[in-house]
Amino acid sequence: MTEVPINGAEAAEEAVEAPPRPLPDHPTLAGLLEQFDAVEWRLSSGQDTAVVPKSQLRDFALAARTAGFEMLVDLTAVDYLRVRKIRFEVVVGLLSLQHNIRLRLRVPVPAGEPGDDPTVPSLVPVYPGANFFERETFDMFGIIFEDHPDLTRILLPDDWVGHPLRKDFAIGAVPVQFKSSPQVT
Amino acid sequence: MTVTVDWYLILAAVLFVIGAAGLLIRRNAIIMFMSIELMLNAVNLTFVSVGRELQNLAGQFAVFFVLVVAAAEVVIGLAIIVSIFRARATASVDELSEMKG
Amino acid sequence: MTELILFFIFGSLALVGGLTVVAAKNPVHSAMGLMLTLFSLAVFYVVQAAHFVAAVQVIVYAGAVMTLFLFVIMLIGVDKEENLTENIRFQRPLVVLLGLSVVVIGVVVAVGGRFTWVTGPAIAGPEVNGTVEAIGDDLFTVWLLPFEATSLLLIIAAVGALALAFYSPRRRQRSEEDAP
Amino acid sequence: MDGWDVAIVLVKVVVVFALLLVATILLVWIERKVVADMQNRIGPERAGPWGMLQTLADGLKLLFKEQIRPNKAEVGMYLLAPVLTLIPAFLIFMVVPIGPSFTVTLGGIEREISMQGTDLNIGLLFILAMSSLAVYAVVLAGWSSGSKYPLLGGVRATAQAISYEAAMGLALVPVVFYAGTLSISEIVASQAGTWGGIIPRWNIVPLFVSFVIFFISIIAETNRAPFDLVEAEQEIVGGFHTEYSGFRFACFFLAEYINMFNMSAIAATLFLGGWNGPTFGLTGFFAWVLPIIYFFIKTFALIFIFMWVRATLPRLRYDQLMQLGWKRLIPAALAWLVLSAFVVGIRQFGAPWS
Amino acid sequence: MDQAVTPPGIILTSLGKVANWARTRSMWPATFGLACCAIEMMAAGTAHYDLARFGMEVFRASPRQADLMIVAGRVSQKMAPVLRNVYDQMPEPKWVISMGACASTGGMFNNYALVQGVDQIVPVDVYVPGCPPGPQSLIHGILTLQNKIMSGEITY
Amino acid sequence: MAEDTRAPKPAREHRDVWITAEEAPDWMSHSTDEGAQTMRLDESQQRLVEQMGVRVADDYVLDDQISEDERMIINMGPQHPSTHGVMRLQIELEGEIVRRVKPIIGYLHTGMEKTGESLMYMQGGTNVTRMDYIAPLFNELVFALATEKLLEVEIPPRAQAIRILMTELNRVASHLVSLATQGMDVGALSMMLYGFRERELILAFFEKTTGLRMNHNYIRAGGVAADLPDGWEEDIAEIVEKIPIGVADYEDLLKANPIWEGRTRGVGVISAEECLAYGITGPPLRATGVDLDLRKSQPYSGIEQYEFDVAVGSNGDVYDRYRIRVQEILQSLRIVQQVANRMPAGDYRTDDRKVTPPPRKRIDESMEALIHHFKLFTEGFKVPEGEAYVAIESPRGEIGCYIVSDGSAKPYRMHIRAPSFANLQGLPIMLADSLVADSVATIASVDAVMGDVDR
Amino acid sequence: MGMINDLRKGFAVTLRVMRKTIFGDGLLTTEYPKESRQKPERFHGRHVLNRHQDGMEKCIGCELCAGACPASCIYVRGADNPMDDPVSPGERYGFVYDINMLRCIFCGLCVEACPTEAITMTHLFEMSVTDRNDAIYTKKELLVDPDGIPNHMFTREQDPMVNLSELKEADGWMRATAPSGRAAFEGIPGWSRSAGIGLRPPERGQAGDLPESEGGEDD
Repeated sequence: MTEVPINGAEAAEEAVEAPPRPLPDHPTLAGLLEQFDAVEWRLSSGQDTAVVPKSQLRDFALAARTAGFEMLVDLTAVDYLRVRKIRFEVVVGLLSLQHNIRLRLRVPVPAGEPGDDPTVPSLVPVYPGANFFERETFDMFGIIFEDHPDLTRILLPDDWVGHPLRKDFAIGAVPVQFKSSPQVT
Repeated sequence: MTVTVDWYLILAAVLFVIGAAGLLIRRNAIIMFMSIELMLNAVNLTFVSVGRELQNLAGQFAVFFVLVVAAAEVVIGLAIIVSIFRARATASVDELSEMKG
Repeated sequence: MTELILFFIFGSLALVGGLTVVAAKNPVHSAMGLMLTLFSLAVFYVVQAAHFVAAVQVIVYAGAVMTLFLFVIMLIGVDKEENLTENIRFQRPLVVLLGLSVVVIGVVVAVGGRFTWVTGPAIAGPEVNGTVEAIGDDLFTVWLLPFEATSLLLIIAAVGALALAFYSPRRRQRSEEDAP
Repeated sequence: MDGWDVAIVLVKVVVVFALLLVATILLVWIERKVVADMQNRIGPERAGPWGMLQTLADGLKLLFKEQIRPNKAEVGMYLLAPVLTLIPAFLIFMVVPIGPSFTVTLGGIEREISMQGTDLNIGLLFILAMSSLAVYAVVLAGWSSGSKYPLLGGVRATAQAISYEAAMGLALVPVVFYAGTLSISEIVASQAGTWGGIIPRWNIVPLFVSFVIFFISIIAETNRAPFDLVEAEQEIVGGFHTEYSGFRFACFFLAEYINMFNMSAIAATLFLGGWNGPTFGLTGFFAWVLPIIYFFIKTFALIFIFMWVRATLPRLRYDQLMQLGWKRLIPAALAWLVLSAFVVGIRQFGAPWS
Repeated sequence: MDQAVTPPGIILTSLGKVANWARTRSMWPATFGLACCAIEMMAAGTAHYDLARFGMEVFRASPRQADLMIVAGRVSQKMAPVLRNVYDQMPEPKWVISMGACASTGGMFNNYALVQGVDQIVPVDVYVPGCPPGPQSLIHGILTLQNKIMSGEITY
Repeated sequence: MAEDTRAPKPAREHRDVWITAEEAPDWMSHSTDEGAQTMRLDESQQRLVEQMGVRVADDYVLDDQISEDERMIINMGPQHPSTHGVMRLQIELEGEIVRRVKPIIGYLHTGMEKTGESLMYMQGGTNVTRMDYIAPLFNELVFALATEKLLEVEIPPRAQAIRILMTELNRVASHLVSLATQGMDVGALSMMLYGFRERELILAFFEKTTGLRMNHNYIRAGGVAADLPDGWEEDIAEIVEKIPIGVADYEDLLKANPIWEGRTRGVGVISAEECLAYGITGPPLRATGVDLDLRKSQPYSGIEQYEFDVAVGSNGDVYDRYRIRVQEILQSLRIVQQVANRMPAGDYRTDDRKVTPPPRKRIDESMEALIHHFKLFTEGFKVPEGEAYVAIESPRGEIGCYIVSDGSAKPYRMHIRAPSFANLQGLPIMLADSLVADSVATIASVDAVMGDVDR
Repeated sequence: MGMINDLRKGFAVTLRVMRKTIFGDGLLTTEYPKESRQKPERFHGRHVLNRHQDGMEKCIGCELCAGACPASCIYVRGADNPMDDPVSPGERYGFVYDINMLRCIFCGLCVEACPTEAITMTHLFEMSVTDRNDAIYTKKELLVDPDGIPNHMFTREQDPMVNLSELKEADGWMRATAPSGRAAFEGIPGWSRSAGIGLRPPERGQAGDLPESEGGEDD
């Protein structure tokens, strides 16, 4: 259970350095991955995962769609604040109906300089269904999806400040009211 | 004091004038249409009043025919207004007088 | 006496309605003014024993014509103020002048001379009552030709309205709203 | 025209007014009970015995509520509309006879008093005229509220009124053919008796198609389901009365139910023989009161159909409503009109070939 | 609310009783369903529980005609202004039932997104605990509110 | 669905999702009123179009410009009787015709993913179950499955059978609500009450089993919270017997009713390609003829042992979605019947001490058990590092759970892929050029649960 | 005419339901204030704090319930038992016990967590209050009377909705969760007597016979 090292800042480099490039058994997947040298394949909890550099994301997605992954089922992000060097990771779930396989794309997204938002190319031109998911991810993590047609807040009010699912965003709990406790309001 | 036919005729005349004035002043096609209706109705009133004065039903028949004509006119007129509006987005006759588009 | 009271009440209402038609800025107010006038006229018809005409007046005007007016006003949303500047010079003074002169003529005719411009003889009839029977009898005998002519006119109007409704300046996928 | 006549007229007006109010109170309760029964429920039961005072509670509550007037509203029209909706509703019932006339001696003169507000010789036309006025309140309410959903409701109301007015009028013409009169009381009188002692001489038997068209039209006229597009809650919130609150809303509520009662009463009068029915050889008071009971039974039977339809059918769409009106009902009514004209003509003047 | 009502005369008192009677017998809720509780609110209107018995099946879509706002579900920060708006649109007298844990206090979602108690936005008359409260619990809340109204002064 | 004589596919111009740059029409540049965001392509997007030769039908593209006067923009919701919760639709109307639609969501945003990060896996069920509150057990199941995938624990067959039994019953209940609300939105008053009438049977069974009518927290990592109650066989038999009778009532009320057909056939049409492109799953996708059902294609919890058919439509309209729901009710009952017939004996929770608290009887007897009990309920069980995504077929489509664990007792990141969220993206396509009344029917047929959408 | 037949079917449904409602068994409504729907045994109602048979409180102030609560709606403070007049059999007892019922989501985790079955859930569901402070239950409201009857502040004496004496018996949810997944423990009531008086028979369960020995395989 260590193929996805999370605790440890060296994880990213380690992943890149693995010399013999492993490829999945499934011919479609293997064919898809062979086109991209920089994309690394892993098996994570039994599921095919491709770590895609963000520069190649859109090309890879286009190739994946051509290879038979018709549907983008999920797109979200994880904030590895103080856990990894590269702070964010955008996670994309693809589903192929014809091959009945799933593929997960993991796109490391650096946090960028202070005052600068992390960016990643939008997948909307390839998978229109990414629209809402990317808006949600933007809303929750503040990751800018370049070339998204309408990148605005989707769940939170338009005038909201902050991105709640970032790890440095406090949950914002209020004390629970009790009669006998010192926190009586 | 009894109400004679003249009273009705004067009333009808005034209504007719109001209608005519509206037709001349306003340029919203729908209101102009309404003014026409007003004028027609003023005429109808004279028909009925004079008909009663002359003990003749013919006045009332005339009213029927005027009514029918008015209805037909309204149907066509409003249809035209709607068509024009769809094309030009205005109901002002002044703007329609220009033959553009 | 009753007729006098009714005349003054509904006469003034009719005038108010008529003025509203012309003066109101909002077309819906105009339409309501016209409704008032039409209703007052219907009362006059009742007073003058033209019951059938009165009923038809209400049914046709209130039931169809004015509803259609309102529908169009709301449909194309022209219930906003229009531009009332004059395009023809002295348009409005001229109109007022013209109108006043007609009214003056009317008053002169009525008050001044009892001008006997109605020359036809009074057709003998014990009671000219606008009952359905009386009207029906004449309408389908004496007045048959005009009756047929107006029916033809109505059909032409209906066909014309249909043609206008189905014609549209651009392709549209549904035209149900134009149906009436 | 003496004092007694005036008194009789006044009494009639008051009676009609009271009758309609009581009928409404019952009607709302019955409707809620019937619909509840059709859905395995009990329905109102807390206000008064078996919940019969439910309508009263609703009305009182609305009376005591704050009246909100939206800022954007056209004040005059906004205030006028609820009143306007009640006037035709109350007037229409004036021409409906609810029973046979009776004679009393008042002021030394024996007077025959008809159980009818007034017997107009153009009663049918009066009904058409009044029902065509009813739409104005709706349209004005929708327009004057100054917001968008009511406006949509108003526009729908106009289109609906125009479409179904025509079908309704056309469906009534064969009735006039058969009765040979426009007077409501004479139409009722023409339906007395039976064919062969079994089938009542009601207009519904020869004019069933007319009845169906008329009934569909009056459902649309009264804006009841499945033609309640004007106030379709799921689509345009409350339609024309979205912005009305308190007693002004109660007026619309009241008018809707009065109209339903009126229209059912008219349908019963024109097609189901009005107050006609077997008297079982009774005389005197019973012979007088029995027809009134018949009248109300017929009316409430039709009202039950109103409710049944409401509980069963989905709502039509706007364009389907238009199509049903213009492409089905009006042609059908016209064809039926021509057919019955032929039949009546042959009965009156003999067949053209003979 | 009105100064003139106190001290209540006999007529006013009985008028108040009549008014309160009418109000409790005909309390039209606004359809203000938000989340899980809304489903239970709908269930309360259906055959097994039948809010119609209290004259309450008339769920009004337009707040202008509603007497009672049942805040059924969690109120998010984004929804809060809308909720207040709907409340303001309701005519007096009006009541609010805070149905369920989320509406009353935010429930288990003690976080940034929810209003921690709808009573921060609108005055609440009755709180119904539960997550979601069953239809019967809701009806109990309604009965509590009816008792409150009946024992209260007549208000305009 | 084979017995249906299909109406011809409604005439409707085919809008390909991927339009090449050459044939792309002019983008609509109409700004809507308050709160609206611009819907037009900006400069960079235009560049993108040229690069990729691909463009996105973000929403409906008008064939020509229409005067502004004729347009009316109405806000449906967030408090509208037929938006099923608190969705807001900005609708551009031309007369009664809907020209463009923009769904605006977030009015029920509850911050559940954030809350999930602060709750232990053991408590997490209470959190996720409140997302899709009409089908809560599916949320719990997918969360439990994802946790179990990381934990790598064996689930006893009885627990799996109970899970299938409960979730399939929940599917029936959810579809009943959907049918009921759809009936109400189209104006069939009684349908509303009838749907809830049958649902109450299932809820009574749920209450008997889990103690709660909704939001059960019943399916947990390691199994289920409690065994089925005594007499469950009779209850299941009653449910399986009575619900088809109710369904027959609905069929009589609606199936062939000309008004219902008129209101639903050819309404809210979406094509299979559009569905796939927008990630739409569940009944809206199956209504277009794609037989994607994760119960068949990627079975979970041993559902592959049971026989059932996947209901598929062909037109992708509201009517097909309604038919599919009716069919799925019957198919789910078929599964329920099979599960009940061969319910295995054994445990309803895994024997793994890591996950499951010790039996109560042992607490009194053994000090270790007591300490174990204390540890589990104070610290929770630790889940190994890793990430997992599990998807199952909820009544609304694919519901997925993505969990990242850092080895502690609380998830590092918990994300639910909500089916309603993705399905909502299809609304602008389905509603384009429909009437206002159609939009109501269509929204109901998509059956988006706002708790699921906004989370 | 097919259309008319299709319509007729729909009308038949509503009429049939109406007939069944009026004359048959179609009426489904329970008239709640007069009668209550039967609550299932496992119903998650409001909580009570139980006593032992001798009147001692079961709560030992361990705060497991507070820790397990996802909504953090329980506030417990334990204190050492007074030597002369012990409140609970153990060393400590629940000195303060508050539940904010408006936060509570009735998930039952506290009941599962409690090692002594001190806190259980009843069938009481009538908890509506007009003041939110009334919804914060303290030990006074939660603790059952010495005879085991819950202190129900909303009981109407004339028509109690819930059979209060039934509440003296063990909580259904406790029994449901009791064996915690060991088939071997099925059918064994693994808790002490609730509220000091009642003890319900175990559920029939699927395992059938009671196992001879329950020790050995665990811990």
